[in-house]
Amino acid sequence: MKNRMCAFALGLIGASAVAVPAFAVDLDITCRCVIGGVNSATAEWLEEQVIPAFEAANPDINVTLNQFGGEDAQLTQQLALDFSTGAGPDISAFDGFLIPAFAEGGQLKSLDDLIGEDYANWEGWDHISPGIRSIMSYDGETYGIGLGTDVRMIFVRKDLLEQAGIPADWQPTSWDDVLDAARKLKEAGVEAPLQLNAGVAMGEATTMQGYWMALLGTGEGVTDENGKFIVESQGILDVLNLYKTIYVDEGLGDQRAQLLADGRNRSFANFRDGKTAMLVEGDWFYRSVTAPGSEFEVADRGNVMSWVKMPAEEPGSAIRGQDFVSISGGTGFVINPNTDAPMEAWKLLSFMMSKEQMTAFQDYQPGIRSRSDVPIPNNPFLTETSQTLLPLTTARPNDPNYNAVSQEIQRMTEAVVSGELSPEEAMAQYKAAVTAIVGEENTVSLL
Amino acid sequence: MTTEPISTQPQRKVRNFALLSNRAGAAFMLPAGLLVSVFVIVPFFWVIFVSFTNRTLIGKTALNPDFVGLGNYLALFDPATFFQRGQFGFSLILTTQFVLMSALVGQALLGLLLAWLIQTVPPWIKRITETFVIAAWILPEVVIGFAWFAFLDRDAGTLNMLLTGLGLPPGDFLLQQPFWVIVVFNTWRGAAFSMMLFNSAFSSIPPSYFQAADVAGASSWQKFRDIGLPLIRGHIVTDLILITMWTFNTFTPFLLTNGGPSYRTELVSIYNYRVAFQDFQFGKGAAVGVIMMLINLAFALIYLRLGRKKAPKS
Amino acid sequence: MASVEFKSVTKSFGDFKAVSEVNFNIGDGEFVCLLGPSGCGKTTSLRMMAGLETPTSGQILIGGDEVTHLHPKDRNIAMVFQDYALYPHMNLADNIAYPLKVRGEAVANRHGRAREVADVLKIGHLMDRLPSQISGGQQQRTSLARALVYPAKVYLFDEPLSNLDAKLRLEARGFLNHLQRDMGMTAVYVTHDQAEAMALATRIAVMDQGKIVQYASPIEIYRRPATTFVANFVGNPPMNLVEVDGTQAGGQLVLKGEGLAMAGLPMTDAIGNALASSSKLTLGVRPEHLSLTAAGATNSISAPLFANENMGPESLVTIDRGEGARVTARIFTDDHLHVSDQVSLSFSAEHVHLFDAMGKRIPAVGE
Amino acid sequence: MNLTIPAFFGRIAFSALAALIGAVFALPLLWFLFAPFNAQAQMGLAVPDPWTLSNFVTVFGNSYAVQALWNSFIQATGGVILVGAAATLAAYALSRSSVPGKGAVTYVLLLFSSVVSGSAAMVPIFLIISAAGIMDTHVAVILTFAGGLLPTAMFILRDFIDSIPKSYEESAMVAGASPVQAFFDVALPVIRPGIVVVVVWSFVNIWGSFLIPFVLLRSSDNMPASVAIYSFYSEAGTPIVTLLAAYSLIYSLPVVALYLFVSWKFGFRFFGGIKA
Repeated sequence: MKNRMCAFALGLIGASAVAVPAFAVDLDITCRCVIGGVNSATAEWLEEQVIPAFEAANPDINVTLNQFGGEDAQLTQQLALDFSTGAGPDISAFDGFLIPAFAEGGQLKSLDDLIGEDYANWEGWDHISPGIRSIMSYDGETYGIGLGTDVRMIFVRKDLLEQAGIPADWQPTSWDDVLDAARKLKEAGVEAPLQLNAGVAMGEATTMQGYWMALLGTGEGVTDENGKFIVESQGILDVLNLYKTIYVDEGLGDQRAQLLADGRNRSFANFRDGKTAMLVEGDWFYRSVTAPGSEFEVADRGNVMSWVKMPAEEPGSAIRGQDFVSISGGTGFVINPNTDAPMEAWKLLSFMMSKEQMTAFQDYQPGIRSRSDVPIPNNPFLTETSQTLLPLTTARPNDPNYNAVSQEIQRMTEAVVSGELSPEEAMAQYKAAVTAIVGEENTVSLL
Repeated sequence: MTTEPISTQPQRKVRNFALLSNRAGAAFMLPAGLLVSVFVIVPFFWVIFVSFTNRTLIGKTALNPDFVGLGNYLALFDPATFFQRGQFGFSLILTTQFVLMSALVGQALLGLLLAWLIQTVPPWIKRITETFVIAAWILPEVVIGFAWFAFLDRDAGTLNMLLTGLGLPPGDFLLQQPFWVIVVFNTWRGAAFSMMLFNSAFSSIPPSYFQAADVAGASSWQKFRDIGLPLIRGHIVTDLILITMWTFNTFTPFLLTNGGPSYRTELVSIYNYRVAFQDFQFGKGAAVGVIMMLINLAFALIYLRLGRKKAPKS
Repeated sequence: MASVEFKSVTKSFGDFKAVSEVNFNIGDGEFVCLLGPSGCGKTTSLRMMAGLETPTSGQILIGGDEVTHLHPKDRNIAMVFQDYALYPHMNLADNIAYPLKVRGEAVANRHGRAREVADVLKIGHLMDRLPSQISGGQQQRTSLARALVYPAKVYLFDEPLSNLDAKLRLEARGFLNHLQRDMGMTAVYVTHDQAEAMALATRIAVMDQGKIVQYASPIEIYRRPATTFVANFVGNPPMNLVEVDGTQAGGQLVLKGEGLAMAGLPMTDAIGNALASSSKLTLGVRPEHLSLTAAGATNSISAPLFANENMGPESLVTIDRGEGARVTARIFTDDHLHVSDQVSLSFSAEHVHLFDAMGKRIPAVGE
Repeated sequence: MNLTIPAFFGRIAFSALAALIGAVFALPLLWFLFAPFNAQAQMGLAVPDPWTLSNFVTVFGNSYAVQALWNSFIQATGGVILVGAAATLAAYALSRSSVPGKGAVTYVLLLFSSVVSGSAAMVPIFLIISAAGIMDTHVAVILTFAGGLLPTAMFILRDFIDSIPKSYEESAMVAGASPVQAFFDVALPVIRPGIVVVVVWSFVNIWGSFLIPFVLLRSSDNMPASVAIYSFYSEAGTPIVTLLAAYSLIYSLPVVALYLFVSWKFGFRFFGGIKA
């Protein structure tokens, strides 16, 4: 919806309805992707593969890719503004956990409302599992199509483990195992052996790769089975104490990396440079961050880098009684609720998500795709991790307040990691903040 | 010469002559008036209005915000949390310290010193010093952000290289002394304005005043204290108030520290941004904005009073 | 050239009356000086003639036409400003020719005319310079040239010489005098310098507190100042004013005061009227009408010497009658006088001015 | 010149102190001298070995980044023209006409000038621009900047015009000029040094500003350099220091050049205009 024409209507306040010429439609698609920069593969796929193919098939539709170079949170700000007023791109990349908040705010319309029959009859739904479809859904309605999903684990430096005398086939089965290994590594001279994300600067990466991965191991989630937010519990305290042990009491992790604005990159660099031996991250870390040719490429990766499952606090103490945990998120694409050309936008969206285009995407960046008819490429890492971890994985609560609560989680971890507050004090602060966000009736205390 | 009274019409309201008639004056003000109305005054009232609601950017209350009266303000001033790190009171106190240290002490004193120094030094030193000081002021803030990041880098930053070279221990400034980093940064960034203002103030003093002091055998310090300073008092007041307001509202330190670590550099402007754009709580963010406006209003009133006192118009 | 007339013109700024009910007219070809201390309303009056201030009430006529509310540009007047108001971005030629430019004259014509005027004022060789590149005297002449470059009905001067040093001022004054006689222009000239007013004006309007105190020829103002204010303002040094006590004795007026020895003066009705309201009178004698005399002479005033200033051809001898009441004499001798010597100064009865308790002149016999 | 010995050393001490402060101010910028010419720069300071222009070649090869510089230029120039013209007219009216309440206006402006620039105002501004249907256009950015910068610009200019004797225009009018002629022929050229200060100040502000274009623009074709600079981030989201430094240098040059040009041509300083 490039409102070029509206420039002529300057001064005519309220002239928001733009006539769409019957003979040609302009579609804009935005993602946090820059060719040669952030998420380059997605940008290349769209620009080189999807758009030319789509325009060839639909000569009356022009598609433009807007490469957004800022941060995730900044794109969220723009989209929230745009989708509430009718500005913005026709199609945008979108993180699934924001769907509930946007849907409640009227900043997204369900595909059923927006498209109707064509949406319901799309062939792709037969190849997308309900679990994956739910990533881009809220309250029983579907708002977009997921591109894929991911899993989380502990990445390890085998060379450093070996130095510390830890066997090559090491798989921790409790937090203590992990901490013991970290202590040994520290003694062996590894500066900051363990990285469990914390702090505000890393945003959702703190919640997903840090807090959730630990919390699930205590058998709890951010919400209980009734969808109420847990604001006080032994699980929360255990997680905060784990952070305290790692970063404050024993110095097993790089405290600076949790607190500084560019901390996440520092943690990547630590892993690359052998200063960190265990790092909790998503499969993206393997597929993209440490991949050959990238900035954080790990030299001799095949021999040096491996991964283990994230253990529960104690064996069997994890959620659903599991021994190991993982959590998954997912991104996809949504349609602007105020687009002038919903049908054309849907045409493009479903084209992008067709088997043919998704398969082509695997050539740009292999990953776990949402369509079951798009095979995971012949990639041992992805095959193994998806087979091992997808059965164990969990999804975030589908709640419009999740985003705000997640930020409180980040603050709580930062308060502990910086040594400013004790776990009890930090949890008390968290309780007050979450209660203010969701209302007391939507919270629950397990203490 | 006529003897008849020339004007027998009833006395109409006579407009006094002005260089610009009221009508022309209004026409001259129209473009600026329109722009300021649309982009400054309307948002101003919008912010006040929204500060009484619980409007958010996303979620239920994005669509149907409720009127919450003074709720946002009461929450900001909740005595239970007021002084906690990351809360409004904390950032208000932090900002006060920041303004005191970086504007009143840093920028004003350094600006005064610089303005005094460059009156007397050889022109080429004056020009070079002036250029660097002004460069710090005019370079784009994004660029300045990167430059300072590189300057303060713990491992290879210019500052630590320099300190090590001088045999001093290097520091982890962004983490250990973030507050002093932004104080020094803001002093560096803004000293140019005070320097230029004081410079023009000093050059408006007739040289004969200083020559008279020279003849009387006054030292530089005495000349500065007894002649320079009293004569530029008006400029000092202006400078202090303007830089106080600007420093109070500045957002640039965000580029260096993001307000962290753990809120230790979260000035009110950054707090405002976080609440409104990261937590998406517009109602509360607007309330912060309104309080900032009130504080600015206080500054403006002080300025108005001092300005009036100095120049009683006849 | 045209006449100018003020009809009960008042100008208030808030509560302050800068000009109050002023009536006067300036004849065609007259050179009138508005003289007075700062704040007396002389500049405001001039600016009302120019149209730069609007009277609060009353009418102003130029050449018989009412112009009270006419815009300055429509009055066809010329004005020289105290600060010259030379446009810093224009060279002299453009500055001088500017009035012709706004009158739509072609470039060649107006530059030709500007050059003519500039040549008369001896700045013709500076036409390419900017105002900042010439001396103060040259700037003054440039602003004069800009006023003279077009034929105006009235020429207004707002203290045009006050920014010049003494020598240049004298020179410019002479030139203006010559010019006025040459052109026969109607001119209104504001000044606080009485010498300038005396030298230039055909008539002087002395103003005080928004009112015209006296409007007369220079010689009249010198000889018969209407009030103590005028007496004190005109003359260099100004008239000596001595507070005296007057009584009528034997058909004569007897004046008594500290150190004053005077024969009786002839009584007139006017004196009688003044005495009827108060016995406090003011005696005025100009410094040039005083001479040294022996102690105790009639028509003399005595006090210790305060200062003796030798001015070359003459001396200014000042005596101090106590409490700052001083009397100065202009004397063409070089007697050696010493501070604190008792000095007597005498005067003749015909040079005596009398003012009543309100400071108004009491007409002498035959006035 | 005859200087006593203490005075002579005093001079030297003053010069040394001034030079030292200058050097301290230059230090954080030192990085720009090296990093852009280094093929493998990190955040730290390192003398390039060898010196290379390859970073500039890469930057200039990035059409998006080059387009962004041009966009910055359009937006800054447009904004400056609008601010300069509107502020000059309005400040002149505030100084020279007798419009009622003009004294209050100036101080209300001072209040607004520093208040509404904050992030709180971004949402209503977005809504206004969106309702006007000019989202994602240069015009939107230019108008918004003009509105935001005008109060301070008017404040600075009004003070400046107040300090200029009215006799300039008065003499022009007595000589026969209409108010409009007096404004253009006489007042405007005399005010020019003040306008220059406002123009430089506005240009620097618009050129460096991130938030407004970020909120109001969407397509890469319209983004100014302040936003585009964030495209020099790696796949992992870390800054590509070499390109960033090179781009920063290119991006900074116009404001420095403008300042040097203006201070050489007109003299960039406050003419005692801002005073209490």
